[in-house]
Amino acid sequence: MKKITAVVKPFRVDEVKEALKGAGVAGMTVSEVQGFGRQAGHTEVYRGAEYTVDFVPKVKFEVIVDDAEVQGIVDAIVTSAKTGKIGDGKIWVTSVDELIRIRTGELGTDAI
Amino acid sequence: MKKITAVVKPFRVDEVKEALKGAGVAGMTVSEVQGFGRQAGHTEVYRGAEYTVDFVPKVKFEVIVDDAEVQGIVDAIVTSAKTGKIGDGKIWVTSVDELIRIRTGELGTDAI
Amino acid sequence: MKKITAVVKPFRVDEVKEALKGAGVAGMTVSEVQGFGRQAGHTEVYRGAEYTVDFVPKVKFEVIVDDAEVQGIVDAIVTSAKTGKIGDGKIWVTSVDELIRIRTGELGTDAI
Amino acid sequence: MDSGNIAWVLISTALVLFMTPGLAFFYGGMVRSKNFLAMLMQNYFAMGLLAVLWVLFGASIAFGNLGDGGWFGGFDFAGFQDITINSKQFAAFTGGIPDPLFLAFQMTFAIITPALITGATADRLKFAGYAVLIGVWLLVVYSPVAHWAFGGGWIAEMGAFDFAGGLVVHINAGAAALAVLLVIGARKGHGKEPMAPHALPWTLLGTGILWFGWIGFNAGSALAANAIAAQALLNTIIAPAAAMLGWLLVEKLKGKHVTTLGAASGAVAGMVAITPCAGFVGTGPSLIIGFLAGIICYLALFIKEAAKLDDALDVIAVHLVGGIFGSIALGLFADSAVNEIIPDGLFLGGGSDLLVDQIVAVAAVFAFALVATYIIAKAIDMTIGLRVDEETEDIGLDQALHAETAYNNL
Amino acid sequence: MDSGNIAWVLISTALVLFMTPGLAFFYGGMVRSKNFLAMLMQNYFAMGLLAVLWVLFGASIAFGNLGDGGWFGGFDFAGFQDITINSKQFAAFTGGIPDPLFLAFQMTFAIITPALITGATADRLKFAGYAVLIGVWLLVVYSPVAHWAFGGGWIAEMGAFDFAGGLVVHINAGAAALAVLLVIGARKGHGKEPMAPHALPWTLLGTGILWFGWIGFNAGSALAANAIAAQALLNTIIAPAAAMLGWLLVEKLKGKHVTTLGAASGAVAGMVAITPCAGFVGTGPSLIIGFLAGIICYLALFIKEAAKLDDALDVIAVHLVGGIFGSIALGLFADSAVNEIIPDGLFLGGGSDLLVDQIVAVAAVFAFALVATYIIAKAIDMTIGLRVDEETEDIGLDQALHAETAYNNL
Amino acid sequence: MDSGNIAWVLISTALVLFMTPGLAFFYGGMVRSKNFLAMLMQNYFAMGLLAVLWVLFGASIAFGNLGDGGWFGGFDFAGFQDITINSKQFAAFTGGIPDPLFLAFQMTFAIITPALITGATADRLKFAGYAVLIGVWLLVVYSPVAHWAFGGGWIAEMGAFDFAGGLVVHINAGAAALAVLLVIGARKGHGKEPMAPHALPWTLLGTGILWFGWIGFNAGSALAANAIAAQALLNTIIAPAAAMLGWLLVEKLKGKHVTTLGAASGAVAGMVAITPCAGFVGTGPSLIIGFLAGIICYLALFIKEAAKLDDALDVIAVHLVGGIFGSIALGLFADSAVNEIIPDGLFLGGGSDLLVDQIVAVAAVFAFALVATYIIAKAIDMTIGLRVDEETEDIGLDQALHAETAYNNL
Ligand SMILES: Nc1ncnc2c1ncn2[C@@H]1O[C@H](COP(=O)(O)OP(=O)(O)O)[C@@H](O)[C@H]1O
Ligand SMILES: Nc1ncnc2c1ncn2[C@@H]1O[C@H](COP(=O)(O)OP(=O)(O)O)[C@@H](O)[C@H]1O
Ligand SMILES: Nc1ncnc2c1ncn2[C@@H]1O[C@H](COP(=O)(O)OP(=O)(O)O)[C@@H](O)[C@H]1O
Repeated sequence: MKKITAVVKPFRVDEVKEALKGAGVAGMTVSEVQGFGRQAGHTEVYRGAEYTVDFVPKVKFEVIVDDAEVQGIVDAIVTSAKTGKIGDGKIWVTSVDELIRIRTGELGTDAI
Repeated sequence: MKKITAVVKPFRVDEVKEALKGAGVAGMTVSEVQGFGRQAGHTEVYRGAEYTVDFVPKVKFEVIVDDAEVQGIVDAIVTSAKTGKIGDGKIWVTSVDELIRIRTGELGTDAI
Repeated sequence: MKKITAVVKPFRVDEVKEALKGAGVAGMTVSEVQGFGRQAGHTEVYRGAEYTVDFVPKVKFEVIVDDAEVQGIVDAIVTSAKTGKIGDGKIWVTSVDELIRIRTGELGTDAI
Repeated sequence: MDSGNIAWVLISTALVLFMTPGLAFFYGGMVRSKNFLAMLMQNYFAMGLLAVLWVLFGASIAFGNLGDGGWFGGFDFAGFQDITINSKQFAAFTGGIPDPLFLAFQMTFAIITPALITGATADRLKFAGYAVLIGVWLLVVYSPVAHWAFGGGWIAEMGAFDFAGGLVVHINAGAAALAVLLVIGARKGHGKEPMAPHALPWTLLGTGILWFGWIGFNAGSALAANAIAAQALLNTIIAPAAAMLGWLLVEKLKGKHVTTLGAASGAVAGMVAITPCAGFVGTGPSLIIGFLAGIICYLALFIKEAAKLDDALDVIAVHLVGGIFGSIALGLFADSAVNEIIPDGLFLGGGSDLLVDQIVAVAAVFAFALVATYIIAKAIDMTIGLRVDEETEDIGLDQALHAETAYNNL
Repeated sequence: MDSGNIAWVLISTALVLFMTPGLAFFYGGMVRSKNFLAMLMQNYFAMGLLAVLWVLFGASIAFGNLGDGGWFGGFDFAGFQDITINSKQFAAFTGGIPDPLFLAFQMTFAIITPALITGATADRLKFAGYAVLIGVWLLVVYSPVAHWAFGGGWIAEMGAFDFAGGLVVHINAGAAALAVLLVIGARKGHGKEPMAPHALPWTLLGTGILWFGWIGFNAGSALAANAIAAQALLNTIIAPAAAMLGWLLVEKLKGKHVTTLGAASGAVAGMVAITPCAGFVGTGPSLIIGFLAGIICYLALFIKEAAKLDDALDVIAVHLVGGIFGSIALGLFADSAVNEIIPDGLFLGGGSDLLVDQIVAVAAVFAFALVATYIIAKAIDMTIGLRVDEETEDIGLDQALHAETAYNNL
Repeated sequence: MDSGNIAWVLISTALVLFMTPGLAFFYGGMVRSKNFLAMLMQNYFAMGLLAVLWVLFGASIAFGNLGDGGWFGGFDFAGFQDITINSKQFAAFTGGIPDPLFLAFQMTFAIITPALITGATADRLKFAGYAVLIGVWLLVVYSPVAHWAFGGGWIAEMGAFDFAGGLVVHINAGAAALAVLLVIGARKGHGKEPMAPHALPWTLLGTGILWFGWIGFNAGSALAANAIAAQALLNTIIAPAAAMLGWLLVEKLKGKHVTTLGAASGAVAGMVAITPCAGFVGTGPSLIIGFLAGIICYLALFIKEAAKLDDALDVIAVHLVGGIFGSIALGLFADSAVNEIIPDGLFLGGGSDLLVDQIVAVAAVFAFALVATYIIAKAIDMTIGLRVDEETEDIGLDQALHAETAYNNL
């Protein structure tokens, strides 16, 4: 099994979620994060003083999938998250040794 | 070393934490996440309009442990997090190449 | 590629970010977490009742880097995050199978 | 000069002033967090800009040529010329409170009315366009309409009544909101994304402040600390209360849940509907008007669906419909025993004269505000622009327009 | 009719109305975030339901048969029958403010008193059960007790005093809270999980609003803008101030930390304790009563431990104990030089008569409210149910009961 | 005794009391979240401690020896001795409102003035040191200065004026803030880390409360519900409004963005500047004073840069500079037609006498407050300590000092 992690722009969350559902994903875990990257941070103003905020709000998706499905899901995320502008985010894939469904104790791909 | 990640129901946080302590875990990192899965989201009402909230609040535990301890800790989480109802969450196990304790520079299992 | 995850004290966030930039890191993803560990939690008071808060606010950095850069970056984090007091946090390194830049579809180290 | 009356109008002015921050939070809790500060900004900025414009021109347009039965108050009092602590320009009309106080009290109405529009247009107004919009609107729409009904203009002369602003405030702002919506269109993602309120506690706080301030709005409009003010105050508590019950009842009948936002919305609907009636109707009618307002404004939520309008925070259902309902209800329930200046309404045996006048006034204000605002909004949209671009909408107005973020936890 | 007095009672009514939103946030900040909206809902809903019920029956039960020395005001004024802007049903009693104003002022007390109970029962009340509870309670407990003490009933005739509601509001609600707790039991997880306040800033905001509104509550109870109101206002600032110091002092002596919640709780304890005394005691006694209230209410926190009651937000320690302390302290510190209608208390050389009357009144209100509320709550619990099921408690009331979430950041 | 005047001062007292919670949130929204509760605590604690100290000594120091043209009011009224509901110690001076009311009204000024300092010293004060600081400061600095200007002391006798506290409140607190900054130094990380406001909505809420309360502050200072109060109220709306526009204009000219915090800061700058002038100047001058205050206070932000002072929330730019500007502007715009007790200012043909007196008074209050506060702060710092250690600053004051956390979501 693999874990696909995607960091995307917040206003794309709905699209990405729908795309994942469309790609047959049965579950995912999402969290708010702050990103730093090529996308320059923005300037904020505090009583006349300008300062740069390096971190940009992003949303992180984590999806555990069967090895066979990785490519399709990555593609689904790319398609739904892409605006073409800097800061669209990253996807990374890592290996998962074991997965357990707490409710049933099922293991491995059965637990997905 | 392995990293055990568990996504559980928020009102089980205390039980899981105590179970982890009980299982001899010396440290863990916890965060708020939103989950999507078999557990249907709930309906919210906004001025007469009903809409489905797909995401359900969950809490994510991350614990790095020695390989030998994985099974015991997974069991401890399962026991403490299980309500038997859909949405109890997942546990997944991944491999950790290296661990460093920032304070001392200790490496590997010494750093746990 | 490797993913370096670091859990550090919140008031070190700026230092760590600058150290990472200094070490040539082009991107990172950051989130708020709660830590439990050797650093005892603190006592809070609620209308005369004292209770222990086990979790301590921490900030988590995730950085994906080329294998060759791991050591330098770990060192940069250690240096910038270290106060020498308990609770300075951990760094762990895991393997990344694949990385995709959503905007361009670039893969692997090109996507970093 | 009666010090008790002055004390009451002084504090009422403060109360109505406080309503605009209340409105800011009432609305602000319902928008997405990336647009929260922009909503607050629009409302607070109304306090800055409109107070100044009121002194310069608005007050004169509204209350010059007092009681002329006409359309426009002129510029005699522009810049508060001839308004001093000893002047008596409005004494006959106001029962003797000092001129600066009367105009200050009215100023607070002139501030909150344009601000009401921001609920409809949430999340997509350009700041500069908004600033021009409310400035022009104050002078071209609000102040004339205030003259018609509050300043003894043609509506007052015709025989229609408006105790504290059913016509001048709620229908006026509601129709304006509708007009601006026709110009700017829907939020990006409207109908596809849920756009849930980001933090209802702010909305509830705003509701509490609004209710509190509305006592000054309605009971203060008696311009005296007397029994009419007392009745207006009572009505301003019980009509919103009954409206809350009405709204929640429909919620319960329709779905499974009664909601916090429903309680808040119902209460505000009741405040709106009782506004034109507050010092003109008795206790029983107040309960009825309130209760019906809660039901009617709830049902009016369907209008935006039907008309495919993205009235983000339901200014049409609550202010336009609530204001129309209250203004017409006055034709039914007006009670000369409560206030001798008004004839009895239809249900109190006074015949349909008042009712007809009320309907004419409602139609006139609605039509005028709709058309005039549409022209103003369209002109702004075609010149400096009234709506932000897509990228700004994506990022959020707070960061893009104001270089600020509402919540900074890291 | 004195316009200054009317102005003061008008604004005092608005101030007390504003206290219920204040209370909602005072409590709301202390609950867990999953139950925040439900707490707000309970309090705002009280404004809706109880205002209407007050008009329909409550006011008549409380203030009918004024000064009869009896138990129940009857239904003569049900639906505000015979209460008009010109009626003088209460004029002799109120010093001449309009009848609708007097009943509106009292209405705001009738709203907040049942709402006080929600602090004890936080996080576990079924909404329907709650609605019935406060509705019935208003008519069966609050209004009669208000008659006894405020409406010239037997307590007043006996010679006990209650300036603004030590008996009628705080002991009454406190005893009711205790009774409801006996019926519904503890929150799931009580004693095991910490259940820390989810956001104290809301609690502090609520404290500020409460303190502000309490000026109207206490000084407004003079029903006139006179020197007694002035003294009541002064006392309502300094007693809470001294109580804050008292509470923080004990905190400091007991532990290492003085807390924000301690400052807020101490201040509220002082407000409670000075309520029955506000227009009856001088400046020095106010400081003493406040300071002692801060200490006593802090120490009273142990009661819930001892009695194994899950009084979630300490209604017993603050309102019940604070109300008892204040009501009895009046028997000690009452000062006929401050207010000629009261005899001197024990410490001012007036003997123990007043003190005894105060104690009898305290005991009677406590016992009646406890028993009557227990019966009501038990009956509701056995029929439609007063407490949610475990799953609802786990998920949180906001989502389960109201289909809403307080904070939506994603 | 005029009930209308009493009603107005009663409610004004409540309004000013409410300002301190408002200030707490105005400041609290700007600090980092780990220090939010500590900021609230400092402000609420001021309500506790200073109310009590005012009764014990402060009021007597300020208003004893009324009109003596001197420096110190003495201890005749310590503990409110001889202040009763019937006493007439201040009647000639106050126009007849009850003594306890006058001192209660003034108490609310004595509470908020020391609290203003907390904006400068945010995020680094030891709580015990702070408590001693404001307690001593009240008695040694505030109360004497209040005597000089409000209590008929030497400043009043000299012929300088201060309607509601330009000298006594804003310059006084601003100079004190500067002095304390010289003792405690900058926040850890100042100039390196951004330290963005953690949640501006609280700041905006605080702004709304402050503006609302400021009506009582300024118009209440007329001590009567009359036309002067009316003008003061009007000025307290329009000067902040114009100041908001002034501040935002400079923002726009300097950068690209107008900010929510700018709107709030500008408004507060206008409130500060109009405070000494409120009941002494006409409508036009108010607009001018406000507009200039917005610009000047914005430009004064550079002072802290230049002087390398970490004035965290800009007490110097807003209160010190705003207070100086307003106090001097009074010498230019004072209008005897608005208030006969003041001579015309320079621009109204009254010559430079008043202007010179105003400048002397400004200089005297500034110098005295600076020096006296420096000595007090230094003494505290050298004994019990005024500043927390580095670790406390890192962790945050909330947890370290008060064992509490503002937001608990887990
Ligand atoms: N090396 C990295 N490790 C972890 N996260 C990264 C890394 N680089 C970028 N990110 C995440 O991806 C987001 C987008 O990256 P950015 O460089 O701004 O744009 P793009 O992906 O379009 O080149 C960042 O905000 C950050 O959250
Ligand atoms: N494939 C997945 N990848 C990542 N997280 C998942 C996945 N499936 C489920 N989850 C997480 O586990 C939670 C519970 O899953 P769900 O399917 O609702 O119930 P159950 O685990 O009982 O079958 C989800 O809310 C989500 O956070
Ligand atoms: N085994 C672990 N797995 C995951 N995170 C851990 C683990 N041990 C510690 N942590 C994280 O590291 C932080 C610091 O650990 P702690 O034991 O308190 O101090 P130190 O690292 O100085 O020994 C913790 O707050 C927690 O977030």
